[in-house]
Amino acid sequence: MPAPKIMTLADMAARVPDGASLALGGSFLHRGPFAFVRELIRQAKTGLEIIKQSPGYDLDILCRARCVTKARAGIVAMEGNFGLAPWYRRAVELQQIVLEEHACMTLTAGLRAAAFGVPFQPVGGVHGSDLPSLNHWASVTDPYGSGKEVWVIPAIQPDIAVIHVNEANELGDARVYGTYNWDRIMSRAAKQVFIVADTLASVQSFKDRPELTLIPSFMVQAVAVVPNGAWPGSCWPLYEVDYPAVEDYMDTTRDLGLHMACAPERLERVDA
Amino acid sequence: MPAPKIMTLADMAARVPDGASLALGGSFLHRGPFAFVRELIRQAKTGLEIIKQSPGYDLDILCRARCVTKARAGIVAMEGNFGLAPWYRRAVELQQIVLEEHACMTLTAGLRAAAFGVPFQPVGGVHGSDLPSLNHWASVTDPYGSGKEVWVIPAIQPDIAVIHVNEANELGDARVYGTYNWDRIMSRAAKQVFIVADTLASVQSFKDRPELTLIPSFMVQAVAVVPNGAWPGSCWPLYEVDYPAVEDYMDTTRDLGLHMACAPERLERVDA
Amino acid sequence: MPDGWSGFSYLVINLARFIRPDEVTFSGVNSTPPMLACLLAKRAYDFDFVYLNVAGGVQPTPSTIPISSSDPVLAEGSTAIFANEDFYDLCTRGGMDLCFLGAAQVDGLGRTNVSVIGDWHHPNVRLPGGGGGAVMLPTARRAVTWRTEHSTRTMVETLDFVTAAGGLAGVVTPIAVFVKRDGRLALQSWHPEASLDEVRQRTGFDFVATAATPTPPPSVNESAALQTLDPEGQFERDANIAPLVDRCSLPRRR
Amino acid sequence: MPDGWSGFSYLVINLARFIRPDEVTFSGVNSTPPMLACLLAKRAYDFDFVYLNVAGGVQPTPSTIPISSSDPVLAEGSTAIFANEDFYDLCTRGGMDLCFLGAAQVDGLGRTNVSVIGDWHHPNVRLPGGGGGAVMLPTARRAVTWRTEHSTRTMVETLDFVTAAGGLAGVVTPIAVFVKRDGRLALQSWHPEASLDEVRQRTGFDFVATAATPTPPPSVNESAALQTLDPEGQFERDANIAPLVDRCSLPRRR
Repeated sequence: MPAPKIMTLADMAARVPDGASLALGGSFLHRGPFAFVRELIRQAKTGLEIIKQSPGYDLDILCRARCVTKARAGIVAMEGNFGLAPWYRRAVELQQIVLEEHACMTLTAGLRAAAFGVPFQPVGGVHGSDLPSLNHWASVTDPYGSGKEVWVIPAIQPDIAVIHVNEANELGDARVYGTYNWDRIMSRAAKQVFIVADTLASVQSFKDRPELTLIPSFMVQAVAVVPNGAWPGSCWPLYEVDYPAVEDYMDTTRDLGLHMACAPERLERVDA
Repeated sequence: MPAPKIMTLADMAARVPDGASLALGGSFLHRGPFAFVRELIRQAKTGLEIIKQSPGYDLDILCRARCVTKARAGIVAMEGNFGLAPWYRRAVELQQIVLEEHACMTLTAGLRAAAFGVPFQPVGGVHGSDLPSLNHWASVTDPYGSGKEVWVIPAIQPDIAVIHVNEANELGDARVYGTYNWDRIMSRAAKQVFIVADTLASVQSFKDRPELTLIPSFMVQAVAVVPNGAWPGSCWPLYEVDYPAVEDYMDTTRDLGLHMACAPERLERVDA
Repeated sequence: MPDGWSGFSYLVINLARFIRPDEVTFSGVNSTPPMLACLLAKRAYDFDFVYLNVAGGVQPTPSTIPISSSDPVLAEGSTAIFANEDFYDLCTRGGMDLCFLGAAQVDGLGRTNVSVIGDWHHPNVRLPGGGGGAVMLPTARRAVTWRTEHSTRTMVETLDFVTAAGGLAGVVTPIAVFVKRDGRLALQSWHPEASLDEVRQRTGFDFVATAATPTPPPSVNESAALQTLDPEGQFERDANIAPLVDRCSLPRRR
Repeated sequence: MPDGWSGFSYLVINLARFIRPDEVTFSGVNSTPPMLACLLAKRAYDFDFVYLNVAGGVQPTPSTIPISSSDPVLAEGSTAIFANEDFYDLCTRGGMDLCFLGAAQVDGLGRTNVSVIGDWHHPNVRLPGGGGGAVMLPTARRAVTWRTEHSTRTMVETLDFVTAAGGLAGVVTPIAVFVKRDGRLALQSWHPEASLDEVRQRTGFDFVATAATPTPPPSVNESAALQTLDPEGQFERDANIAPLVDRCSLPRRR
């Protein structure tokens, strides 16, 4: 029988080597694996590469704690009314991190190439943008004679996709309510998948409605159950964004430790 | 307000012009739009192109009634213990129809190209097969220097995808229980989507669990409610394959009209 | 704003006026004004359209109006979840009629920069990045952008970086509505309390203003709909649009 | 088949023996013997493996054993539905350890024809087509095929058409098990009631038989598992495998 996949958040984060590339699920302040990201900081990881179409708090706090050296992203902001992600912005401006700037869908095309097992993936649009020359992307003329020229994106295979989900079971199956953002393609592109679940649900509940399962257990290497683990972001329909907490985080005069001390995963328990 | 989408099966089939290309949902004897296909026969359509990774009864009966002139398919069989699809086989051997032979995934790659809005789609594998030369497929060398050569499939955009689903609502949203086979990508690739639903469900039931919706209403042009419409195939979990009926169909000495006369859509009513 | 415009109402309502009957219309991340515009159009106009949003919403009926334009509440009441790959693919294959996309700078060709102020490799300001822009701007049937600041640093002759180019059909600012005509942005109308001259002064690129007129005032339905979306004026305060009369810092144009 | 093999049990059980612990294993359409092999392995062997099938099943526990190997009942008891695009992508990206794929003809290089007998453009017999073959055979880590008829018209020197080529790891017939070795099919073992000579006579391509032995008999667990899957012998009757002793029509080999 395979080894149990349910573990503590600390054990899950311990499986991330320095220098790993991580695809992070969710979008902006919504359903991000934020407890996991804070645990990376507690474990003082370095040299991480973050892959996410629309990171915000997660990439920003990792920049703040100097855990990141590279980001591949389409749009980075705190959103809500918070505007730019300050520590990320600073890290790029000071060249503390290397940015590979994408459109959300070019990053997705790279993930698709990895998920589909092909070296590159054509993507619609991009024409007229400075991004291809910036990233040395190639274009291919339609070999079927339409005359169309299409940009192709090289495969992007993250080492680990880390997805915060509403519910997982003890086998590792995972499901999400509301939009799954880009999590599906991330889970298919990455070499490994780690699941942070707000709630542990029964295996039977997954058998009752298997169509709702976003990520089947056989693709999942590790599961941690962390209630409220997307804090200070939302996890629909369980909880909304904690805007005062984000405001505190954004206060550049306030020590990061004060923010970290409020995090719900400090109360973590494994519900298995 | 948009026009009501719910209509009779006859009205739906009447919207199919002779010569149209149709992607048909389901696989072999399972959840195929078989009532719809029989209605095409009743309306004596001609020149149809059938696009389906694994057709069987649907393509076979259309060949039997001489409605088809082209098929693009990966594998064609009756399945179960019935083996080859006899009228399809005969139509190919007598060159009554043009076959574009695919692997299931090369056909899917063509549908992906259409769904993604790109002129071609790379596909894994295919190396060493005679299919590329047969179909004049092109290969592209990875422009990113891996040395990999990948086959690319031109876009395949059906005029209409016709999908038999478990449940639709009056707006046109549709959902499937169990596997959706290739129906998702068919619905995204085609210019129009027609839904044949075994059951009409409430709009509220879709709002209660929107994650289960396979095809959102705004993509759907027509809905017909046809209980048991996948007969003589299955529609999980509602009913199984009617093997005696398939056996009768396979009896080459038996008139097709006898089979058609047993079809459940002759009892059709609109449950709206 | 009983009869006239505020900068905020001007922006939101004129974005809404780009929405057409039966079209598929999309609002994305970091896009509060278009989110409000789409929700307003649903309330103010007597036609239906398909409203999709980045939260996976398909014809949603959200119970609250969120601060974040990607908040999952924006899918509430939907009969389907249309997640990110799905709405992007819809756009690239030509099924998105109207797409609202953000910009930091817009040039006279209707191209946008959301990437950087200064040199990309040595940025003065690293901006968020274009998100959907580079893919959606050229592939949506029409794309519309907006700026809460109308100035020669936002409406520019030369972009610091071309994040996205292609299909821009319109731009709305707190004082003007531009549309694409013959490959360049042309003034369609201006805030009636501003002037054509002010729009020219505050715009860094040349534009034609043939047939441009003062923007028709908000209708009763438009004003009422905005009132229901922002009863306390919180969105208007958060948008923090500079008062129209504050022209002290206006640069003289060339 | 208390202690020995029937052609049917030989086929199913020797397919099952290709399954390894913890591997991801797939059975597809039109594939009753591998479907039975996967279900048998779950019952007969004391290791776990991930069983995926074309009905979207992921570790299913079907309440009945269907006639059709793509019947949705094969997803019953699954905790997820892994539909067609998903399992094909899994295969092309290298995540499918073992894939069972059908064939009408197999050549000595382990290539398969499922397309046609005769010329493709002027067929004597139009066959079903390869389905997954051309994509899965070269991309699965290992692929295994089977034939219910072992003859010089199914195990051929020259295919009428190459439907799929690449990663074939093994072939099982009612009388023999071949594995790929040094780029060609080699005999691994033969039905103990047949003989190496019979296998050679009934095979159209040359093969090495170094170290080949009579196939070890079915274990108690294997036989018991097959019995639970086919208690009435219906699948065995449907498979209609010619009795081993019927050699009257055997062609002499070259």
